Amino acid sequence: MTAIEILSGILVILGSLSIIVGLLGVYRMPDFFTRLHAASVIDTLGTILILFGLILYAGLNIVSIKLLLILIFILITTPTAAHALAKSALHGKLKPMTDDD
Amino acid sequence: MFEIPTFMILLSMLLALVSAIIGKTIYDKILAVNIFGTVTVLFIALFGFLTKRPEFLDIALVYALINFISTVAILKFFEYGDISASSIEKEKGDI
Amino acid sequence: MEHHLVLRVVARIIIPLIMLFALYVQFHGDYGPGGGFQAGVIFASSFILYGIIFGIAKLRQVIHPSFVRSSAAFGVLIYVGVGIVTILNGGEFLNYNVLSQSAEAGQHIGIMIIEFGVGLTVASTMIILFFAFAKP
Amino acid sequence: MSNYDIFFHKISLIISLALLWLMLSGHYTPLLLLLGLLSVLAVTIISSRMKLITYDQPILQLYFIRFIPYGFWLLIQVIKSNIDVCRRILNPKLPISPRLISLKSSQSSSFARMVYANSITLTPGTISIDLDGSNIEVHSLSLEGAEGLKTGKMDKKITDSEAQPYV
Amino acid sequence: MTVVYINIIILCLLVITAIAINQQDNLFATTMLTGIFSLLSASLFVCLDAVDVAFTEAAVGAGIALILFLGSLAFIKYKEKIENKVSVFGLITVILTGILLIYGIHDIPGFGVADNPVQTHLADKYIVGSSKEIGIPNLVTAVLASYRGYDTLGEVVVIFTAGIGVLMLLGRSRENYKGLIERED
Repeated sequence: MTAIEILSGILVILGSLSIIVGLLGVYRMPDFFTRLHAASVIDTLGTILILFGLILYAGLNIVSIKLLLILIFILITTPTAAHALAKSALHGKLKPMTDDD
Repeated sequence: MFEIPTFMILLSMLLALVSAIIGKTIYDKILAVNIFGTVTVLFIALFGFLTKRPEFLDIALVYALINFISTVAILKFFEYGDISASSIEKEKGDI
Repeated sequence: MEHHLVLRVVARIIIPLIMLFALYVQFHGDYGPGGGFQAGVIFASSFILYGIIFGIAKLRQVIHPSFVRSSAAFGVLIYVGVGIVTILNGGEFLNYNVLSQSAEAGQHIGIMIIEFGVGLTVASTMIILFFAFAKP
Repeated sequence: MSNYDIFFHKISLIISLALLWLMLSGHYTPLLLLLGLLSVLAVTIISSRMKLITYDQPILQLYFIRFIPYGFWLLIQVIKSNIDVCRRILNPKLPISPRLISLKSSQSSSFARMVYANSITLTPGTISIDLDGSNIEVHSLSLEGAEGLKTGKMDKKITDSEAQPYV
Repeated sequence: MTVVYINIIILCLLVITAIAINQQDNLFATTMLTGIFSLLSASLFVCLDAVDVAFTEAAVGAGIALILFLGSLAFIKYKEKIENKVSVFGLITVILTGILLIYGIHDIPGFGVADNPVQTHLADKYIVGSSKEIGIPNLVTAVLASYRGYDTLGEVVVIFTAGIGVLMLLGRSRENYKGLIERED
């Protein structure tokens, strides 16, 4: 095992940990809008870490380029979907919980 | 070396599935499906490396692109009660 | 969805990418996973995304339903046509060996053309289904 | 948008689609390259038929290049705020104070506005829930996230990237 | 070995999803869970090395099928009509079939064993012959498009027929259609 392989393994494990943390957040958060924040941890940190770890492991070839494309597509589409979801929840009479002090 | 993360991802699939089942509002369910899609993309990518055959990436790529379509369709359906309501041409300068 | 600015901008970026990806799947069925069926579905889903976001009326202006109907039939016709050409060239129905001088090249050509026919039919049928299910 | 601009955008769409094809393909035989060229042209024709190119703002796939330096800055912000949100989730007391704030976006093009809204969503802890004209409604998980956005640093960076000369 | 465990876990998740789908009475939630089911089955196909099938499932299940479900939901009500009647006859039939199926497992050859009937007749010929006779790397495409060209033609015709059937059921008549276009313009 070279240093790069170990590094990529660590990144992938951290990524999957962060996915579990995000899902834990989905369970713990009190209302829908706060759950969205927890879900965006999965979409960003989990995806970035895992795919970046795999890119490191694969080296520079067609596989890593495809992984990079997957990463870019996910980073474009998931925030859009989250935004649309939040917007339509807001219009669907779902009041966000706020505590303005 | 990719075994542990793969099993962790399977665990998170289970968690996402449970949250889709117990989700109170319909939006929670949509969110869970969305999460499930992302997790599946990651699972397929990881599995390719686990079995040393990273040629499944096209499937992950399809999911990354198509998940978006289904989410948008669900939301549109939810707002209009129909997937294809024609938009009235009131926005000329916008897009 | 006229008030969804973000959705529309992202759709404008992503629709060409989906279409190109579908064509990539179509033509690389010989080398990796994929082929006409999958490519047709992905290609149709880019049109469906357009229809969902910009409305069915605009989709109808881009691609007229009667055109889609004929192209669905045309795909089947391409497939059968290859079979008839092989008969005319002195082979059996759908025996691609006779399409070219060498058997292997003939197989290549035959598979590529029929995959195209499959893709055309599948994509058109999916768009037909979308048109049919969408309320005008 | 003048005819010249539309032509320019079509060329840029063709270039970026061709790059995408080369990245995806991995087989560089003459037949597949020819098919790739035909596919790129077909997609461009369909996109212009869909009027994806001809409205006021470009879809200009190469437009992304302007935002690359911003992307790296955003990546650091995303990781920072991720750590913050993870800490809040793992804290047994769950120290969150969700709130709604309203922001002004100073960008002029809808593409840059989309980038702004999506960047806000991409950083966990803040989600843009409505984009109406130049007003962005943001739901924030904590006071710090809201304060961070109100300084307008992200807004300014995007506006600067947008104002760069043509790529 | 790991792959076998992964298969088992995914199958368990599939069962959970199926039971959950059965329990829902809101059809919209059912549709959501169906999306999850399709994502899971694509993962399962990936694990079983059936890449092309997984690809099809990915393209059809996640995108089109969900949209068509939603499209048909627009025609009907969201809530399922619940009947509390338990049919004894049905229950007995299901249990008997289940017992028969479990009994039938004894006869099935082991999972992935080399001398299964499936792998001894035609598979050899395809695997050995396709590189010589057809010369393309993807065996599945070679089988589908060339060896089984008739089958694929049949499939395409089936899809085409399905499209025509939907058009006959839901498509509007031509006159109506023209009127619509004019109104929109």
